[in-house]
Amino acid sequence: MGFRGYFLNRIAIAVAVLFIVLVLNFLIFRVFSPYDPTDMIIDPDFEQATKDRLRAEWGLDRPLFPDQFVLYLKNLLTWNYGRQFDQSKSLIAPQMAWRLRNTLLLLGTATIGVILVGIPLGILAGSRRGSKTDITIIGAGLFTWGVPTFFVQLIWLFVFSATWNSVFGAPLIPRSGVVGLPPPEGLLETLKDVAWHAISPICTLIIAGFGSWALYTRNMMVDALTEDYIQTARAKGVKGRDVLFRHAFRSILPPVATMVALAIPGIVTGAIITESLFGWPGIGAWYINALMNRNHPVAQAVLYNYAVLMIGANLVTDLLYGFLDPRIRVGQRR
Amino acid sequence: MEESVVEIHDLKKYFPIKLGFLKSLTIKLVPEIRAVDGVSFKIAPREVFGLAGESGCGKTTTGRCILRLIEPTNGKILFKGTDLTALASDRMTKLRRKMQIIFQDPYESLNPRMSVYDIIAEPLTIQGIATSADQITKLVSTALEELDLNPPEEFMYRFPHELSGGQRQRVAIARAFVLKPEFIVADEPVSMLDASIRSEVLNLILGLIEETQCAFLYITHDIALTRHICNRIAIMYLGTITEKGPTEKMIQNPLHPYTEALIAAVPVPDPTARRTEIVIKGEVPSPINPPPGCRFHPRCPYAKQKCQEEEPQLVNATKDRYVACHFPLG
Amino acid sequence: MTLLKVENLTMYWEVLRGYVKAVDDVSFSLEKGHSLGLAGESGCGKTSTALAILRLLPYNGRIMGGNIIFNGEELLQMNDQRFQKEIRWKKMSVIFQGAMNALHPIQRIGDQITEAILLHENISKKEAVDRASKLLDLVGIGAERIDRYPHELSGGLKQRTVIAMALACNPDLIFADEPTTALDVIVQAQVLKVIKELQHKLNLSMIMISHDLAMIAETCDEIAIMYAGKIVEYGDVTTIYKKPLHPYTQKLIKAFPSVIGPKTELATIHGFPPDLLKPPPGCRFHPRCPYAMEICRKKDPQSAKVDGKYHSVACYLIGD
Amino acid sequence: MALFRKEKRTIYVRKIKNFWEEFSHNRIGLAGIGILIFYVMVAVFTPYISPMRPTSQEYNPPRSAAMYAMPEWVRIFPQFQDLPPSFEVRLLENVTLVNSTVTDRATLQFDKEALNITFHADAEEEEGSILLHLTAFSYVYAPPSDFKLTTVYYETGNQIRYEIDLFLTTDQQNDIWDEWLEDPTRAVLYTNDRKVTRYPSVDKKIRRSLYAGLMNEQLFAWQYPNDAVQYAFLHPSEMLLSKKGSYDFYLEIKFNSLASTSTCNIHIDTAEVKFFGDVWGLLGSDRVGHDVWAQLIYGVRISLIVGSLAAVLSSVLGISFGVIAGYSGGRTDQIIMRGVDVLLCLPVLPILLILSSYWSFNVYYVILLIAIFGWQGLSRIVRSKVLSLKEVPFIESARAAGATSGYIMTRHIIPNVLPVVMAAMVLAVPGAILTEAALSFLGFGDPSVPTWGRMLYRSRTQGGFESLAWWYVIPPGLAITFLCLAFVFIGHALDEIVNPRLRRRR
Repeated sequence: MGFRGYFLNRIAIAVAVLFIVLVLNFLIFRVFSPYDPTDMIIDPDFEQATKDRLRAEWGLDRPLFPDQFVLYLKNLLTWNYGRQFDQSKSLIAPQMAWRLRNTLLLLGTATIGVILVGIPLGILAGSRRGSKTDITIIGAGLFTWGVPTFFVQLIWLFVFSATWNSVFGAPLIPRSGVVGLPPPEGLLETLKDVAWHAISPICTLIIAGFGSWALYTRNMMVDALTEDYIQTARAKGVKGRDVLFRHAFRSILPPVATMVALAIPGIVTGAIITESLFGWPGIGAWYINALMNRNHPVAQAVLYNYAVLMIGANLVTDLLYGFLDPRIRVGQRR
Repeated sequence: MEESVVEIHDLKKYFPIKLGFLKSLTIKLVPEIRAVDGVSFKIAPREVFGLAGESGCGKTTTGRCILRLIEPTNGKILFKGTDLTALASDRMTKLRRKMQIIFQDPYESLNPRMSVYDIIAEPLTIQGIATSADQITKLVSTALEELDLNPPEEFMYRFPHELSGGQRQRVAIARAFVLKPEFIVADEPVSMLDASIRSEVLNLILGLIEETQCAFLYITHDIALTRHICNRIAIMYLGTITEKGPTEKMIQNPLHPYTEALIAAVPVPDPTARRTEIVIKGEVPSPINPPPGCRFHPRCPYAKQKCQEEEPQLVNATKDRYVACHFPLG
Repeated sequence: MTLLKVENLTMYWEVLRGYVKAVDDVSFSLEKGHSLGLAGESGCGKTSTALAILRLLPYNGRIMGGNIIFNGEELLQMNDQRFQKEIRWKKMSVIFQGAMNALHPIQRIGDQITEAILLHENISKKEAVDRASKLLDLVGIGAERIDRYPHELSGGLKQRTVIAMALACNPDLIFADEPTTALDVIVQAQVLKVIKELQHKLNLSMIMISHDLAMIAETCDEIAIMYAGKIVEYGDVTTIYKKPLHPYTQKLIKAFPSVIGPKTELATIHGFPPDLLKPPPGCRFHPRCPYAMEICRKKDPQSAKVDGKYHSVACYLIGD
Repeated sequence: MALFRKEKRTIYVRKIKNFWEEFSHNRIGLAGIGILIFYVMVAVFTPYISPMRPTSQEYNPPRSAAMYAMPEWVRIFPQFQDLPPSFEVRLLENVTLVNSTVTDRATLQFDKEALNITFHADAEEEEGSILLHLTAFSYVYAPPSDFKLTTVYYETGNQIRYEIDLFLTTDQQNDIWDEWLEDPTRAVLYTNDRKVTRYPSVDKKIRRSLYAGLMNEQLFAWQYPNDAVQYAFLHPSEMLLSKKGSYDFYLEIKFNSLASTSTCNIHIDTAEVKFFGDVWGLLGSDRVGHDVWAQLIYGVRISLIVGSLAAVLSSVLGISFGVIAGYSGGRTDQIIMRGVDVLLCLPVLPILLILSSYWSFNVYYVILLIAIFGWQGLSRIVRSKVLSLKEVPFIESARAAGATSGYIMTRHIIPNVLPVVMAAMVLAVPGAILTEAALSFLGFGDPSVPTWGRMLYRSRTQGGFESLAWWYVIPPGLAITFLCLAFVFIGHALDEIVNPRLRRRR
């Protein structure tokens, strides 16, 4: 089984997993839910006829299988999602696109930031094993591993928003949103404003998140540096930095890539809290809102997008693994 | 000749190749690794039978199949007349007290979480041979004493990592012999040991074989050492036996070209020895698609047309020697 | 001409409980074009000796004393940069044991060889690649396999790759550390043949480190038998094999079986090698020696020249 | 048997000793153990460390302090020196009669608990008044932000119209009183004006409370004695006690009979002023004036239970599935591992959020769910370890001795898998704690238990930030952090011990 076979195999598994997730996502909101979404809009004591009209409008009057399920599948697979279960009954898709973009902007940047901070620190620590640098990085890494992300964010808000406000009369950091109000004119100004709004959540995510990356990379490096082929490289006269990057780090690149996939669930969790704390209009904050208001199609759509994100990330790392590690063949890994 | 303890007839073991999720749906004929492909031999009590060959020739798989640690694909394994392949698992479990195995690597064959006492006592408790603790302790002590691990109390309560390689291997041997088995498979029992320790361990094994009258299957890649242990040896190549016979005769006068090459490749601890240099080219081919005809023909210096077409059978060459070659050496 | 002269080299491993006396007062010398076998059981200090000479000791290896003179130059005085640039791999290189681990698992073998060349010589990448292909041909892998990854090669070919890599800069001296362990007999013979041919063709000097006396007998001119960190007997191969003087050497040689000649009893040496953290006083072999005398328990025997150019033994049974 | 047991015991004692020997060299690990022991001690001695119990749904104690009162010890800083603590003034302790116009008509009985006044009128339109001095107290703090005055009384009588005034006087020159009060010498706390005409008696106890706290700022109407209602948006409690000095409480009762013979009996059995301090306890108070220290200390138990139970459960699941998948192989393995793939693609927190938005969850359900969604990673590690263990000769050796699969799994595989996954198991604890905290922090946790996540949730949503109530924001976060750190440290140490390559160089 060559590389192509491996490739196809992984895709087949990903598709199967996606289907199961789709079914679960349907069941959890349509079958297990003990609530009638119409109750959130219409007073429970209201006329049944009005309620029924609303249910019909949302397509809840039709049988679960196959009608609702087929519609649900069609909506999600076409990234169309249907209408919200709220007063406005507006389409989900346009807002989803906007919010998904915001979320990806925030979390993508934060993830890259975490990697850019964590991995070099890990390499540094691993290469100077036992030194003060190593111990400091391990200590910092362990500390940030233990501290909850939302606590870092609370402290951040406490200092730069609340305390700053009471001392200087206005908070240092923006309270919410992607851009200020009114939105600034011009592309450059807009970008600057977005960056200003994003910097707090991103910084806190990096502070709270780099530790596990640094520790993981450090342990992998320490492990890799004891390998015989590193001794070979040193004996050949490869210089210190090249030994670290071209030999040791190169060999741990595949598992580090896997770690990216394993980090996705944590990022998703982080998104929900970060977005609601910093008032960032992404899908995480939307999700919480939708849950509270029994706005099921929105919650379903968000959950579906999370799952797609995770399956996609898993798939990409699997393929990346195959690309980075020529030894990869089915059955040889994990 | 005495009645044999173990008889193997036409033993075969094919491993299916693991396929991916997609391919397993599409492909019909699953390719196989022919690890053991028709092997037959007998071992008598007190006899040490050697199975020699390069790695991947199927000698280890043969050993495992005989003890049914791997289910053989085909063939008969007669243990004192009972066919093991047809045996139900509970009866097999009972029979296991009569057959044991010793592994190559003393670092991996002992459970690092168990004390020496537990390791040696384990077969006794599983087989329900000794029930009282005193009885077990006594049997364990005797087993340790028999392997020169004196005084046994000193070794009994240690963990494997507190022993040297030689001591560990002795513990592994003590465990195999504690049940007083009638048949033992030893998979390279001394190849990980240093030369100065090796011969003492071998002597202990030989003494125990003499004492328990068991049949002994000695699996090895070290032809030179078989001279000192084995009464008879069989040489395996790509899952088949190429030559079989008394050790001394085979080493002095090999009949199969492969045996000859194998012996010629063994380094000799004598700088003045004049030797014929036969270094065959290439490496062992894949057992997934073994070469047609004689499996050795692509590497054989004497190969002829017939060797490519027809697979030679293991036939009686002289009185007690068998060879699978169309043109045996003289 | 003496290529390498090691005098009273002492190297200890620093561990929590003290020093492991891995190499203790070891001396030998090697003529250009000759090959020396360092033989002994595992843990006797043979690999440590090589690592000390090549400056590849891990963090806790401490050279406690001695001289290493290579081409008339004292290596222990040389600074690291110069040693790395001009000596190691350029003048003396090493064939590591366990080829499957000595090669980087996800780099092409060609790149690994070229890297070694480019680090030491000022030539273009293309020239380096050319030389790498030639080397691969020389060791019998074939230049066409230059783009292979190690996992695509068999054990024998990997070992040949390691040899080719060691030869990358035309060194004067090669350390071969158990170059054929974990290889099958026939492959082992093939690899040994390659080594012997190269030695002959390139007039290489070699230090072969092995526990297998049979292998050393086939490849080396001289042999040093080590036991527990010390050289107990040293001399040319024929003398040592034919007339061993030290009780350990005598027993060890007889412990190796042979496929030729009449079948002989295998010698046994009772007991186990000592813990080098606390080596026995006096001669380190005395607890296992059948001829041990009172003095052996008290005083460490010094290596003394016996007849001939090289032959020397450290034992009270020999000499005055 | 005796010998057997004794020797066995020594083996295990030695094993543990060796392990401890190894562990005790690891400073980070020791620090972790130290922190953990501290937390466990706190959990064991919770009632002794915090005499107060925290709030929960079932148990809602009276508040102890003003909203977001600072910790008591901040008074060592000069700027907070004057902040008032919580204290109580009992008004009936020392009652004296100041003036009575009707000494012959009225009888007065008072002891420390109660005050009983009877007025008997013989003629219509007969009037009388009694002025009682209740308590004098000196107030030496900054103006309080919150106090509560409570009186409980009942009266019986007929045909008597009476009026009760409770008022405060001070000896200080007080400009605020000057400006705001009609009679700057007395601040009337309340006036009760009852016109009793027909009905003979009311036996019901009447509880009257006066809140003068911040939370009532908008609702509090300052009522002048002359019935003209004016609204003072001045902080009432600050106004009343705007100056340090001594204050006196007076009670004045005026009677006016409507018939010739009429009797009125007024019984006051509680009269007290409770000052809710602006400093309170070790860690101040929360939005509703509850003790933060109690919530923090009781949170230890919950977090330890959540973390350890969820980790144990998920470890059991992870190890069982991993061992079964790895050891059985084939179809079982495929099914389990694909299940793991699916579960890994479901993000834990969002699912927990859905389920707890459907059913309001007990904390044990939360633990169960965390465990159900938390075993997949572990089972992968276990499985791969089992796969490699399966090939190790000692397993085959046991099989050759006749061991069954169950025996091999329990006696050989699990003991050898455990040390490898020990670190992962320990690290599952902070994972579970953090997940529960995140759930509570979003307001979805079990509302009946005091958890640190919930404290943080309240601090964020109930104005803790605006009040800069750092004692409500920081301690719960630090408590979570250090508890997680303890496990992270121990996990790291175990990782170093079990994985020989990471072992510290010696």
